[in-house]
Amino acid sequence: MNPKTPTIGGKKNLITRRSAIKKMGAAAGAASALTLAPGFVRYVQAQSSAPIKLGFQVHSTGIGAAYGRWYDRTTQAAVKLINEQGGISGRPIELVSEDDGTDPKRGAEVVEKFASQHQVDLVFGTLFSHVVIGAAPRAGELKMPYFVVSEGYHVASGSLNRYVFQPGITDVRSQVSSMAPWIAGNLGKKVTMIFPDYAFGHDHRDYFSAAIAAQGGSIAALLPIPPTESSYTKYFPQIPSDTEVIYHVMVGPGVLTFVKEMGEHYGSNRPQIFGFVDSLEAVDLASPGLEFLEGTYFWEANPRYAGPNQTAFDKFYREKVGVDANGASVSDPKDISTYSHMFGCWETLYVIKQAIEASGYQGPADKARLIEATEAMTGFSASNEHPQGDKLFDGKRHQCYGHQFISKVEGQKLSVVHQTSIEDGQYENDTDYTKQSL
Amino acid sequence: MTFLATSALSRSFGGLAAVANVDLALVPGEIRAIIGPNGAGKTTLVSLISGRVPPSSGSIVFEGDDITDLKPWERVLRGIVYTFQITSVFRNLTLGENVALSVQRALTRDRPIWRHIDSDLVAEEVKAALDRVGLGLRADEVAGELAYGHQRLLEVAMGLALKPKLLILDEPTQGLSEQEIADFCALVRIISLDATILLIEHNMDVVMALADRITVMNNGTLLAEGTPDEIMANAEVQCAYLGN
Amino acid sequence: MRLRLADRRIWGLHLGLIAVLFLLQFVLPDYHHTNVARILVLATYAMGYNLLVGYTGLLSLGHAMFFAAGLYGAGLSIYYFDLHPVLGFLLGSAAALVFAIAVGLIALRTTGVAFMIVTMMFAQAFYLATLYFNSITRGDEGLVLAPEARRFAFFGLDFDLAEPVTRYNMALALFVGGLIVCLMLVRSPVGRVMVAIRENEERTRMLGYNARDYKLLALSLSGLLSGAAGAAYVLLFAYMGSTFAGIQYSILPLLWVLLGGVGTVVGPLIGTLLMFYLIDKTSEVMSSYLIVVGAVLVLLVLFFPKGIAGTLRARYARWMP
Amino acid sequence: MDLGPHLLLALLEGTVAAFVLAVTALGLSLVFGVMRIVNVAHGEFFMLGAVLAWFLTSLLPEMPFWGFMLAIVGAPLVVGMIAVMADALVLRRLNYEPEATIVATIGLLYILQQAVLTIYGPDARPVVAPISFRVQFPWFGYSGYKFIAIGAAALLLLAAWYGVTRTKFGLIMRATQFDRETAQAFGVPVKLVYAAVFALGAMLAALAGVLIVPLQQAHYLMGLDPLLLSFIVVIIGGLDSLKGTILAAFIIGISDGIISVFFSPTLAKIIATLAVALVLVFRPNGLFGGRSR
Repeated sequence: MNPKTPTIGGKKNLITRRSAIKKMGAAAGAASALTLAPGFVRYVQAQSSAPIKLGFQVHSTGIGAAYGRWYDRTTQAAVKLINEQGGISGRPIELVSEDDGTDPKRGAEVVEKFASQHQVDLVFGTLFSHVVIGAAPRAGELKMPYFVVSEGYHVASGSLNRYVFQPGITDVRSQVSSMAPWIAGNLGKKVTMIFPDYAFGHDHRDYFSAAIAAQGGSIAALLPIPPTESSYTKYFPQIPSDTEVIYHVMVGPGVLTFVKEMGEHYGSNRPQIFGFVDSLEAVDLASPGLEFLEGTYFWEANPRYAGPNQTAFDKFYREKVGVDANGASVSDPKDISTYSHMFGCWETLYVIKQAIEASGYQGPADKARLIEATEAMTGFSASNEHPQGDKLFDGKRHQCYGHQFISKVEGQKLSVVHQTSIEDGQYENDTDYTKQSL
Repeated sequence: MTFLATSALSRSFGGLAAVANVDLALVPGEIRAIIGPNGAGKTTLVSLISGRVPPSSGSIVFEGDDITDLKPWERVLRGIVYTFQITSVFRNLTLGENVALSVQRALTRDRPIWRHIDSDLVAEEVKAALDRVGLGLRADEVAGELAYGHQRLLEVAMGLALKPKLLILDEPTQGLSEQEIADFCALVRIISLDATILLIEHNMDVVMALADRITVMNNGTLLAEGTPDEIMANAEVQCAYLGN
Repeated sequence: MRLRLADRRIWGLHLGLIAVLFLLQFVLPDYHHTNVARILVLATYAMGYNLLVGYTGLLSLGHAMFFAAGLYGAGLSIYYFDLHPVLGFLLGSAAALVFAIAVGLIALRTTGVAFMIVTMMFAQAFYLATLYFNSITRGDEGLVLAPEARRFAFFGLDFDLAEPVTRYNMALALFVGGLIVCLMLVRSPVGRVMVAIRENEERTRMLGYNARDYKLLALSLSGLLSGAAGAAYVLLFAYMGSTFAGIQYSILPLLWVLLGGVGTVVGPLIGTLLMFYLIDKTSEVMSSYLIVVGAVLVLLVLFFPKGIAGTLRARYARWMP
Repeated sequence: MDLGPHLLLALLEGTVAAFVLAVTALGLSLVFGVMRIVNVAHGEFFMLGAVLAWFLTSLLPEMPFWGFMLAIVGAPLVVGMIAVMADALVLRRLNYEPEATIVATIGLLYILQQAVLTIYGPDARPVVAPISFRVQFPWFGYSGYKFIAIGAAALLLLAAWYGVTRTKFGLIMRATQFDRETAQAFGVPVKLVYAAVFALGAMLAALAGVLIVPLQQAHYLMGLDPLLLSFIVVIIGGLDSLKGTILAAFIIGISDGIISVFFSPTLAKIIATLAVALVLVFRPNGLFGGRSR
């Protein structure tokens, strides 16, 4: 992923030199003015026709690469479209991409690079939660608006900072809470959970356990799988025989192995199986060995297969990104997308556009206004800009909440059987980022 | 009081007895030579005394203390110093640094090394030790670049700088020229004023010139012991070792 | 005390280096300002590593354990018990010291290849432990120190470690501290013994030194310095995660030290600086940028075993420590 | 599930792991035994085997069986050639000095891994098993291919045993292992033997990679786990002994299978790693053949 390096010619050097002079002066005396200097200088020079620079932090390599590829395609498509339609506040978007290797330390460095070398207006697109958590503090310190597309509960939980938003995808806590009533009502009440043994999986464990208990159900067993695991069969015997529903969620390069081995283990003689489609993102449902999934259920944030209820918005979005009706690339039907996550990039870009335009943002000096404008948002309606559907936005938690889907595997395709309401995923907490200083 | 005494000292490697039941006693201040054919166990014996090799059985007493179980460095601290048969100086360090290692050890015999050491004093003593072996002007040269004979002398200087009570010289004249051997013999005599010397040597001229007493080894055991004249006259030794 | 020529040169070189690093903060653009702060912390880690590999000749493949012990020791105590950052730093460093002594007592019975593997295995066990106890460490995902936890008063002065100027100078202070410790140590009688062990352990023993004790001392100091760097890392950059305990963080200091010059005091900084920017620049052109790590390692052992400072020393400046 | 079937499954899983591990570790053990070097890039040869298997099977998409046969012949050949090149370009120039070689093979690890990332990409890609069927036990089902993998690995181990103990090359190899200088004096082309052994070790790893890839997927980061496990096996088994290596592979494979079914797999790994470190420290004889230098 080549970042497009700044091409403002001699200006960049000028900035550097000026801020350097400022620094020397400041060091002699007023140390506190120091950090503001570069931003201030930039603001003075900002021109209304100059591009808005967006830093796109992408997992091109490492365990998040499959997601990264599709996040990139979605983002490129949205940026192209926005620029065709006149850009943001009349200014074109200049996208600067940097790979973070799905590594938290590198993630933090990438945020720094965006802030101080590329001097972007805003950073977005991070997915894996350990990378978000590694990079978010740097974003906060650099006062760099940081719009993640991670579905982790880390934003809404209040553990990050005022500069971090997740306006394009619902968090895990809300997702799993909204699944519990349907699972308890349709599949069974004794649930065994299989999940990755780190924070993302723990969010599933903690909030689903609570939600199913609230429905009068219970957890039969918890099977945490270490992140380094590459073989899963040995875990399946721990599933109690009186389990009514297996709840699985898996990520990383091992997902296909995981579902295949589950199929080999159970064959047709299985309990009800409910999975988060994370276990199948970028995986072809028609892969050999997955036949047993027939009749099982999946959570989807955005239905991979265009069904009878497909909205015009989804159709538009699908076409622009280059995804066919089966959720695969139009140029290669074997190249399956991460359809339930990548819409987040698209929608986030439109939230960014809306926030920039609403705040009258001109340059980095207006970042506070940009943050406040984003916090002032309350929701988005289903549209070409928000093809996944309506969403509420909680400005205190910096988190959006949308509809979720439950799909059944039928004829090696996923068809939607249920759509949750936004209220199904509501929960209480007292996160309020607006109390933090800017 | 005996200065150094071994009793029934033995060491075998595998099934092979390299040193068997050796009782050796040294008196302070003497120059004792150990001679014997190759494989007689001379180097193993001095390795046992210096602690490089642990004994299979037997004991070693030094200045009245049993030192059988002491580690080699503890024996060095007590004054037993070994110079290697195969030259074993620090090839990448300068002569001065090589000797400084000995000097600082001698200066800190009784206290932890991280306590202050007067660096001027170290420099002085390094110079003195190098001067004694005639390398005083070459302190800043790298040891590995020295001629072989000079490396042997450096080895001796390192031993000297440790202020030994018992200095074990393992074939010190090997590879030295005639003139160097003569100088070396003079040096050993001077050293022997302060220290007892245990010398393994093949060059019989050197042995005859230096040794107060000679111990003859064969097949890991002591064959004979006496003054140079007695040994020269000993028929058994003639037969086993000197041949003619 | 009179200063000999060599002493004057040595102090001149290193004081000059410190002065340059201090002045650099006034001219560096923001991005490089932060980078250099990070490099200074990592270079301190590399210096700690170098004490063991460069001056004592023991090649460890498990130093990530000490770095991470410092990182977690400081980070977790501050995160869970609101410890004062200075105390946290000391605690982290002490934790690394304890691990180093424990590993040393066991691993120093081996040498060479066995030592490399044993240290690697211990570090791997430590890494797995950071995953196993993820209810505390949050494993791969890691934990973040809140800004409030990094603001503190010390001797009447207020510090905010999120502040770039403070961060840079704290990193510099750490580096200078490490540099002075290394410089004093390697030029001291103890350092002389460490070098002697590297050159010829058997001979050193026969000069009256208990080589084990000195190796343990070297490993402990090395671990302590690595841990101090780890503790500083979490304080200055606010994040701790098990990535830092992974095998890659044992290999990186080896790479930095080899590139900069094994057994030189300034080498670790040179190596860390070059490698950091090499990786940074390569990552702009290709996604498989870690290939430069491999290529540099292979080229170094094949053609340039002394590294940069080592080669400079051999050619031009014998006096350099 | 009841204890009996539970154990059966653990045992089955352990056996599969053990056989594949034995093949991988055997390669590492041969290289260490004969050449006295630790090849840290060994896991990358395993990964290369898997990735090449993906590439070769995708040449014959309609014929999974023949595609797999192509992979099982082709992948080790290519990996063997890469190993010969690595030996000639890097290891020989270092004169197989143990510590320099470790550093160089760490470099090799990154080079191979990142080269695969560049060419093959970051995705995990599946390879269809040559023969796929499912064995239904009364309590659970099991992948039929896993039995095939066990059989193939067993054949490989037999072949390796025959090669080392019964052939002329095996004799030359053992002579070189016993005493390099003497072997050279007796006219053994040591350089050639080293190149061949290094290639052979790499090919064994690659074969293990080919065997495993229908069970997992080919991914550029998959080499680290087999590397660490092979280390564990080779150290516990004793480096000079093929028998020891294979025995240890079974102990580790099966106990890991059982421990991780009943306890935390991460805990099992921690215990195994610590055990290896302690074995290496306190029982080095037969592990690194006395002193390591």
